[in-house]
Amino acid sequence: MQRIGVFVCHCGTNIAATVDVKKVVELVRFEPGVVHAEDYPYMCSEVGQQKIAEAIKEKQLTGVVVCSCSPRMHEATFRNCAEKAGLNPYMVEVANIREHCSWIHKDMEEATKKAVILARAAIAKVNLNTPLQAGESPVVKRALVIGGGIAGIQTAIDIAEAGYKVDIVEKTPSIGGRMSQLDKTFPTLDCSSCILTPKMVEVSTHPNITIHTYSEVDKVSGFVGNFTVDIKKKARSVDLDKCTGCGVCQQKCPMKKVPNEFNRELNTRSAIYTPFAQAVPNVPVIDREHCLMFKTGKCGVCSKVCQAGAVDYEQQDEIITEKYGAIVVATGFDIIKLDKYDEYAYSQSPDVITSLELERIMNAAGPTNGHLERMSDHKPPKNMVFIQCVGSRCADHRGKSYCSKICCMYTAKHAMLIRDKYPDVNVTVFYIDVRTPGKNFDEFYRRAVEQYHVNYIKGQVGKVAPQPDGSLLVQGVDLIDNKQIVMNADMVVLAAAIEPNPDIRKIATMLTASIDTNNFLTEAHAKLRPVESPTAGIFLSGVTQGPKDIPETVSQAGAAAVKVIGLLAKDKLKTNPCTAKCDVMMCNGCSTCANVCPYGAITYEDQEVRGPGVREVRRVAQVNVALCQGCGACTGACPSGAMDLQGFSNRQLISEVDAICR
Amino acid sequence: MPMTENGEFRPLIVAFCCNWCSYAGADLAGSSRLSYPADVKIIRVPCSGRVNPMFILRAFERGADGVIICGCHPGDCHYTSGNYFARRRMTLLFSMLDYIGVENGRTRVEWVSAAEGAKFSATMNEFVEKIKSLGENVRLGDLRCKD
Amino acid sequence: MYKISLDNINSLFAAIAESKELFLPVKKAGQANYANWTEDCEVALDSLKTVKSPKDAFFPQFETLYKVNRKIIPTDASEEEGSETLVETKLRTKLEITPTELKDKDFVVFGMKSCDVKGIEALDKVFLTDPVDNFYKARREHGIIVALACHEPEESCFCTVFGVDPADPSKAKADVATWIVDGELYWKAISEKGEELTKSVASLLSDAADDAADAEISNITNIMTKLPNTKLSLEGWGEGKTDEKFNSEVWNELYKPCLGCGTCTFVCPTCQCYDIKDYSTKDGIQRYRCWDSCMYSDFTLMAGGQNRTSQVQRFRQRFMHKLVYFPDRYGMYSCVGCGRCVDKCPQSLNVVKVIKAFENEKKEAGANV
Amino acid sequence: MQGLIDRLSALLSDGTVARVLGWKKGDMPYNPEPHMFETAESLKDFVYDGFCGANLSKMMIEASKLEGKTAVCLKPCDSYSFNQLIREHRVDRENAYIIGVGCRGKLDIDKARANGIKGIEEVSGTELDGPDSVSFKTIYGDKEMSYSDLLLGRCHVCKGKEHMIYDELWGESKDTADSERFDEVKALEAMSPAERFEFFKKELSKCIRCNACRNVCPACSCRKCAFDNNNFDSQQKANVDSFEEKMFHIIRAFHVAGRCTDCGECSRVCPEGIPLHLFNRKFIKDIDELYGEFQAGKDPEAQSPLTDYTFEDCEPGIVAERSNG
Repeated sequence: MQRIGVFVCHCGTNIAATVDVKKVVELVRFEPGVVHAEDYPYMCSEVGQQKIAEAIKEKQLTGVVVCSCSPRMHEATFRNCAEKAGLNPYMVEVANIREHCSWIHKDMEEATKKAVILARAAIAKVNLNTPLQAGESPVVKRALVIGGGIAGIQTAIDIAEAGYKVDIVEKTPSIGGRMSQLDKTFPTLDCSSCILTPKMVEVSTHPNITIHTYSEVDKVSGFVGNFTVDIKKKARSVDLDKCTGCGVCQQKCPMKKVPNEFNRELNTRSAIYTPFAQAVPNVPVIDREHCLMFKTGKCGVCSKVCQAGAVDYEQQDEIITEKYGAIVVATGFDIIKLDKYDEYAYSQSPDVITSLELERIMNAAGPTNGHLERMSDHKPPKNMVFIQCVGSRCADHRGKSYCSKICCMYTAKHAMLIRDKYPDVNVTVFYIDVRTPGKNFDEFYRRAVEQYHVNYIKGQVGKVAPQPDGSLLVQGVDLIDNKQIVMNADMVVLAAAIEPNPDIRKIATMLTASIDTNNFLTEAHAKLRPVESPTAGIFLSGVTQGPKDIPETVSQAGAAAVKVIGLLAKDKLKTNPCTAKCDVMMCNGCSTCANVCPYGAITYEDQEVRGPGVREVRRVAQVNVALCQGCGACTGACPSGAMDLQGFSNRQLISEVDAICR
Repeated sequence: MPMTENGEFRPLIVAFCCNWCSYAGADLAGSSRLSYPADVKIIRVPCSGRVNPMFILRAFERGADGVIICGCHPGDCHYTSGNYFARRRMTLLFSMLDYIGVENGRTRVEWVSAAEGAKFSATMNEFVEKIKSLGENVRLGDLRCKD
Repeated sequence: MYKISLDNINSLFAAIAESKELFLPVKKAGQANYANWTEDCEVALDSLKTVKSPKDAFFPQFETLYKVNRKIIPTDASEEEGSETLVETKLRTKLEITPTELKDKDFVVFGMKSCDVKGIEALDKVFLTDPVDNFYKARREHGIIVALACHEPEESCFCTVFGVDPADPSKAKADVATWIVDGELYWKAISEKGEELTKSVASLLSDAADDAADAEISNITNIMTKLPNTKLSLEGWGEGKTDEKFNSEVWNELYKPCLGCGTCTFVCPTCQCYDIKDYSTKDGIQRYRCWDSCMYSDFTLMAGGQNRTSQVQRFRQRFMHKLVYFPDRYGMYSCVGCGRCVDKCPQSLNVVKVIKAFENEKKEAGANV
Repeated sequence: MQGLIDRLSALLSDGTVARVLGWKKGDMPYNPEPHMFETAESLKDFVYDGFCGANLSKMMIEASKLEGKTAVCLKPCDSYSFNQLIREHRVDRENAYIIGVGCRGKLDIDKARANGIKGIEEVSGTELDGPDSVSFKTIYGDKEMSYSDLLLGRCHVCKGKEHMIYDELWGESKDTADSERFDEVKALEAMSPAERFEFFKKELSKCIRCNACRNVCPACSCRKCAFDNNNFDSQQKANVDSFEEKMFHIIRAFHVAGRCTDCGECSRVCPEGIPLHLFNRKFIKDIDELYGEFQAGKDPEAQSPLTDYTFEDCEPGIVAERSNG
């Protein structure tokens, strides 16, 4: 029989306001095994923990139940506390009477009753707990960063600076990401590529950083400290080492009609290309889908003109396998597709563009060499309308429920830049709210309004209709003056919502990292662990976690790096001792469990089994505790119950069921 | 039959929630103060794939009126595939319970992510209503447990 | 001797059931077993053998012995314990033990065959000798056995080998003997309890001569001589044969097909092994006993394991117990030749095959000499 | 049959096998028992006729551990069970010499009894190449029944006459299927939940927990059944409350789901005549419908549906959708 102490936390009034804590203490004292019960306003406080430690020593407790907040919050706290007091940490269980009880129920009697039942279940479980010892696993001192945008670049640099090896995997032919497409940045209006390029150079020349561009993560196995990752290096068709980056091949390439993704398909590029001038590495790739050599077998111009002999049509995709201790996800974002917002005529008129397209138009290296002009007739616009929140803060299923966060500021930036460079262009912005929380942000917005006289109208646009004369008729409302507005525009710019890179689903599945309904990766804790995934060893950098601007992205990238460094600095990690365990006396050797194990942690071997009346060599299951992550899928597959999960054993879970159903 | 003083039927509902998604979803429901009836009692399991059919029948044996299993959405399992196995196991088990004449509304599987506190709460509210409409579980359950 | 037409038999059952529980062969989902009579049940007096023997009436497959409940009750201050805790409690726990009440009402087991009545005799040896089993004793005291002659015995029957007379239930240790002949049930009280029962239903019975029953008796007796297994010899079995039989090689061959299931045990009218277990309920436990089978691998499992660890040992135990140890201890065989195991063993093993196997062994041994 | 005995004799004599697992004549004309023959001489008691219904594949678990090869007689449907046991590493293919014996359906003596046949002294016409009717000589007179009327329920939904695995074949087989495999399950599905509940309650209340169904089942080959060990606190022996029978049979069927070959032994051996195959067949039907047709034991390499999955698998809610129309 265990000697169990029950500690009921008030959590200030968080629990005590709805749960009669004293009554819980009174009633749990009669549960089997309970020799001590007490309550305290804050169990997690130093004093609270002291009480637990004292009781463990004085009452020779063999088990502890803390009735408090979620075990996801403080289980580790109380386990550490118990361990310091000499009790095996796995003899501690938490009954969640806050999130699962006091916070959701109003009736005191009902909540108290439920709290007692939840405590009872935890007590029943502890009665069957056994001390468990955490094992150790080594840490591979190398990190993987998925995504080579500003988030990935910053994280990689910070990790590398601490002395650890980092690999960056970037899907496109060059690192740089979304930021490389931007013209200027708010609120300082400095040139995006001017501040990004030095970072790109730094990352490409850093001795600790290896960059795999035109590559994708193909497979991930393992666990924190010891991931094994297959990286697919797509065939570039150009030898990275031989190419000098002279660019002749691109000039001579006869196939020049390929839509240019980097310029948001506003113009075209050659089939052999580097996405932009500052690309790192400055080595082109052959777009095999459009290359005449690959399509028809007849061309080979680039190969002929390449003096370095770098073009290699025979190159194959290559899979490299590497081990990592930590993985950072920095896959960034894209803007949403606008097919559901056809009232803005995006598909009907080339003069209705997205803000990202405007970035390229405004950029000197863009499709118009930086001249502001309509894409239809290349004439300069006279009247421009910006529409905010296209797909953001959207109540219906067409768009996103969240605020994309960056649009208010970049629209102010665009309006200001246009008014500055082309003072005769009238700029009107339709907005729901203008959100400017950030250093120097509101000042920036006010400059747009006050100094540059951008016409801000609070209200939404209902329709943009292309007119026969090529202009656009914009119909909207002014909510402040409460009137309908109809105006003519030459260009309409849509602030389309941003969404996580569509590849994130596949990546999250590979990493077993959880993802929210909007496809942003979930943090381990929304406030306290915002750069970690709940999956150990997976870290979040940049917009993959939620909408952010550049300074926020860079800060978070640094934070993620710190977490990675903290992990890589350890030589060994404590492993979760809640692993599967096979009772060889009962094991049939049928392999059913091995068939469902996602980690290959179960192997079979012939082993001598001894028991009453039994002494024979049998084929039985063996669990490799270093690989087992404790999911328990095997236990559900095992018919006899030979395979059980420590810490969540069949008997323990059944005793919880019984306690609840009493 | 468990009744409150005003004669309303209060069902007993056992919810198995996976640690990574649904238990966290329930925590979020809690911290967002999205209420659902106290009839629901949650048991934390590492993964929906950990839920053994024995546990479910055990709950019914001991007098549960409804059992719900919550796990990560397909594709999002913390352990890659646990919820896929759970999905097949539970589909077959529920089908069998339906086949022997147990009301099929008494069992349910719902995928709830860590971010779906609202869904967790809504699911539980809905499930409790469903079980209330079905009334007490008399077709399963061991009479001795009434003593 | 009395009689009642089978057309009217339900009124007899109703009359008995008015004051007593009535236990008789009832057909449910195609199988006849003893069960409580209800107006709408399908009585199966014509079934020669119910699947399970009627021993349930006296020794049910499952019975609760007592219940223990833990109650939290108020305590007065003087009794208060645990005052060192921070919370002042005014409650304490108390264990409440409720034994199951012994049978205190008469009941009738109707239609028992002579072999099954003999089976009860074997149970009596176990449960009514010291230490007496009170639950069983109470049931025996209150049970009234109405035995029924075996109209058309079958090839699996071999009760005569054990001295049972299937034709004349008045020779069995029953209370009433009955025969069914040509649509009439003939009725003869053979004990005091039987007389009383007869009195209570006298209005439904009419006087009858003995000749119909006598004819049935000679008819059945004649059929029995034709049945293959009634010629079985028990020579070499019985008291004092432990050494001779225990170490025989025959067991090592015989047991092999045995599945280790409990079918033979649970259909047998004389098997009397049980297990006692606890079932945890709301706030306590129910201690119950249930039939156990010596064929089960967990039979008499103890902390240190079992005393019989292999199926051959378990198999040998069952038959040695019936044919050697029981006679050693109680002076009677613990087999009554009902033939249920002959009918029901999934692997076609049974006590007849065991006895025959040893006969063959003897023959072979004789031939070798 | 003599041909089979001669062949088995030869296998024993030339040392190909160390023993033969077959059936031995019973003391009644209808109750042969599974038997391990060690010598050619002992084969005089070997029998193979319509009453040899027992599936011998499970006995190969123990036989596999013995020195030398064991010749085992497997009917077409038994061969599925054997394959499944190979899949689960419970039998050693190398230690088995499989004689695929022909089968024209196996007989159920209870069918004769239900037809009023009792006091049986002799039965003829049950051999593999016998006539279409079976004759009974009884002390109450001679009776006759057609072979097909005497068939075990399972033979009416015969999986076919092909052996899934064998070393050599003996005798002609016949596909005895004359009804649809899932008809019985469909009939139950068509009932209301209350009717289904009553049906199963009635059937299961007969259960005496003798464990014959479990112990005969080639899929239930656990060393220590979940109901015999204490890991689930489910150690039970008696039919205590109707729930226990439900629990036992549901879990038993669940544990063999995706592994059960539908050999029908559970229903054959149940002393109370409970149609236990209705549980297993329901799982098979569901698996076929929801995850694609799967026949356990057909291919020893095939992944069981319960250890497999696809992203697109149906949700458990489909149960209510299908059932509630």
